[in-house]
Amino acid sequence: MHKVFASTASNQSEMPFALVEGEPLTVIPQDLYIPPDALLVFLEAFEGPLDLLLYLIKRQNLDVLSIPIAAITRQYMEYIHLMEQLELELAAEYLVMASMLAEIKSRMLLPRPTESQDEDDPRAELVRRLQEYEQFKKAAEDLDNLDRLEREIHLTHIDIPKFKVKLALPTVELNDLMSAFRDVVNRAEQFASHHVDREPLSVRERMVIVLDRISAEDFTSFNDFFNPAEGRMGVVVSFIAILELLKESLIELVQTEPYAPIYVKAKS
Amino acid sequence: MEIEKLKPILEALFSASDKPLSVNQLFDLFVGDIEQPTRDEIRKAIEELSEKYSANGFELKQVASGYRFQVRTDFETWVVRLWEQKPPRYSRALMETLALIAYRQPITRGEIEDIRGVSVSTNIIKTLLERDWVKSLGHKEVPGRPTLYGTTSGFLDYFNLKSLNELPTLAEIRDIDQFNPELVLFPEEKKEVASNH
Amino acid sequence: MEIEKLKPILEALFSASDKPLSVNQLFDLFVGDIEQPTRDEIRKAIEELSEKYSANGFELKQVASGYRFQVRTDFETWVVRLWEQKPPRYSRALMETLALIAYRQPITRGEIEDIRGVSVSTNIIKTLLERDWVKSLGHKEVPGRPTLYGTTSGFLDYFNLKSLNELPTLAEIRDIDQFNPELVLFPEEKKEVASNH
Repeated sequence: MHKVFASTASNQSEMPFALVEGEPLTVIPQDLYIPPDALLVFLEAFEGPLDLLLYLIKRQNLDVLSIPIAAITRQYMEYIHLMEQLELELAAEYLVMASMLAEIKSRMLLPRPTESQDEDDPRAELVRRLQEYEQFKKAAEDLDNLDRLEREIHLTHIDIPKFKVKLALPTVELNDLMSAFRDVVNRAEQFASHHVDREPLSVRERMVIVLDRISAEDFTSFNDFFNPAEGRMGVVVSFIAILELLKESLIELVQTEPYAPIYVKAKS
Repeated sequence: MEIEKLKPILEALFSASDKPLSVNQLFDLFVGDIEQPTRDEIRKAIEELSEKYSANGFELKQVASGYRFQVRTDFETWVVRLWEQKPPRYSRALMETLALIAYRQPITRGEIEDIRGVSVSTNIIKTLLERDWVKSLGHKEVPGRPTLYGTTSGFLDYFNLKSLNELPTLAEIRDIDQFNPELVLFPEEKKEVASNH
Repeated sequence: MEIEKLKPILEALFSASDKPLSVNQLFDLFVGDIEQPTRDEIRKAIEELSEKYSANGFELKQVASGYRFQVRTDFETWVVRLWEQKPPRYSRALMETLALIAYRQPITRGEIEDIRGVSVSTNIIKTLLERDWVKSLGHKEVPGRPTLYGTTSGFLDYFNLKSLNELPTLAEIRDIDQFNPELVLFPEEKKEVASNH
């Protein structure tokens, strides 16, 4: 775990500024310690490199039109470094921006030919992008502040008596259902973390039957779930279904003493 | 509280609520307010509102568990026409939700969202419950106690299945795809209509 | 048809419908009736109803796809007490994407990414499509034929708007000409850079 501290570079009238241990720090005010989790949330709050740059500019009360490229680039790189240290998934976009900043910085250091002074500021493109992003960041906030359904706007729910409505319900073919399932599974498999197992449906169905029969109040005999007429397969399916339900903590098995009857009840 | 001030508040509450509201429930809603109506004031306001809506397209009606606005039966002729139009089509989101409930039951809404990667709207669940294809099987004992959903016998009947076992397995669905590449289960334009619902 | 006779029918229809109803949709509902109102009569009745409900707990409101009854926001304080569920929240990434589609439509995903400076996740686009806030308007005739997105009337209805014109105006971008090249040299900054290297 990395120890992360926040310090105010107070002489520069900056807002709290976080640094990783190991960076040259002069004073670390104890009260400004940011727990790593909080810092993670803070860093994850950025919607991308433009958002981070805007933050760095705004917190120094600077205008987008007059970005001190060197200072901003240095701070930007410190955040990138922090994100790497915290093993935040660092989007490639952040690195592209870093190289763009480095390029602008190097071009600004070069002596510029006097005659073409009124154009070609290397920062112009960056400023244009920042302005455009800022514009839509604001638009998104305005949009979010509009009254909207489910939040400020509530529709009326006026009851409709039992009219003889010939409700035309959509029809669905089994094929539609199958292809919907295939698609959702195909998609889920692209994102490796979700594994949709191909359990036999008989177990799933039996799980539902068991859940239907039990309640939290009553004890249902364990034996009742096994019907010898179903043969060995049926018994095994019931048994697996009960184990699966136990694993998912959906049911409880109760046995007062060894060899006493076992009862099944819903988790209360 | 003045009756005239209370009346529009009650109108807002009756119209917004999807359940009837009793005098006691209404009284409780104001607890803690600086201006709090008495039960008698609420009763008086309801009386005046019933009078006010006596000639409207809907009325304030008393039922067992309280009062609610309801459409007047006199207008049934026109109201039913709202639904007699061509049958709507289910969205892709609804179909996928139904498929996951069928194949992965018992399953919670959160689990469906995890697999689909998108949030599932309350309306989808509501539609499936109303269609009687899906039912609540209880609650999962995790924080929030989410509802567990499963399919109903109505679902099996609709799709002409004797049991869930008759649903083709994923491997079988994929086999069908392989052997009948020309047999497209979900033609392109159908897909688009569905997602635009 | 007499306006006084039409008004309660429209009240019943607006209160029963779960979607906004337009003048044309209403007109179509009466087709074939002996007494059939004209579009102008329907408009007149709606106008009078809007007036009638102007001081009630709910109002007849015009949004993009028609008119609907909705609870007046003045009474939100009490109405929200009816529900336990919190309204859904949408991420900044989603709102920024939606804002770009609303203000810059037709727009491709790549164009959104260029302005935001980050990639737009498939889930965001999917959620926007599923909520029926955004739709495909076709394809841009450039390599890859990317989809062009625009907003739907469902988007306007959700945000309580009659048309895109009612969206908050975009903040003005200050002209890049204001950008004074004379002032760009920051001596201390340069010094800092030099001493860092």
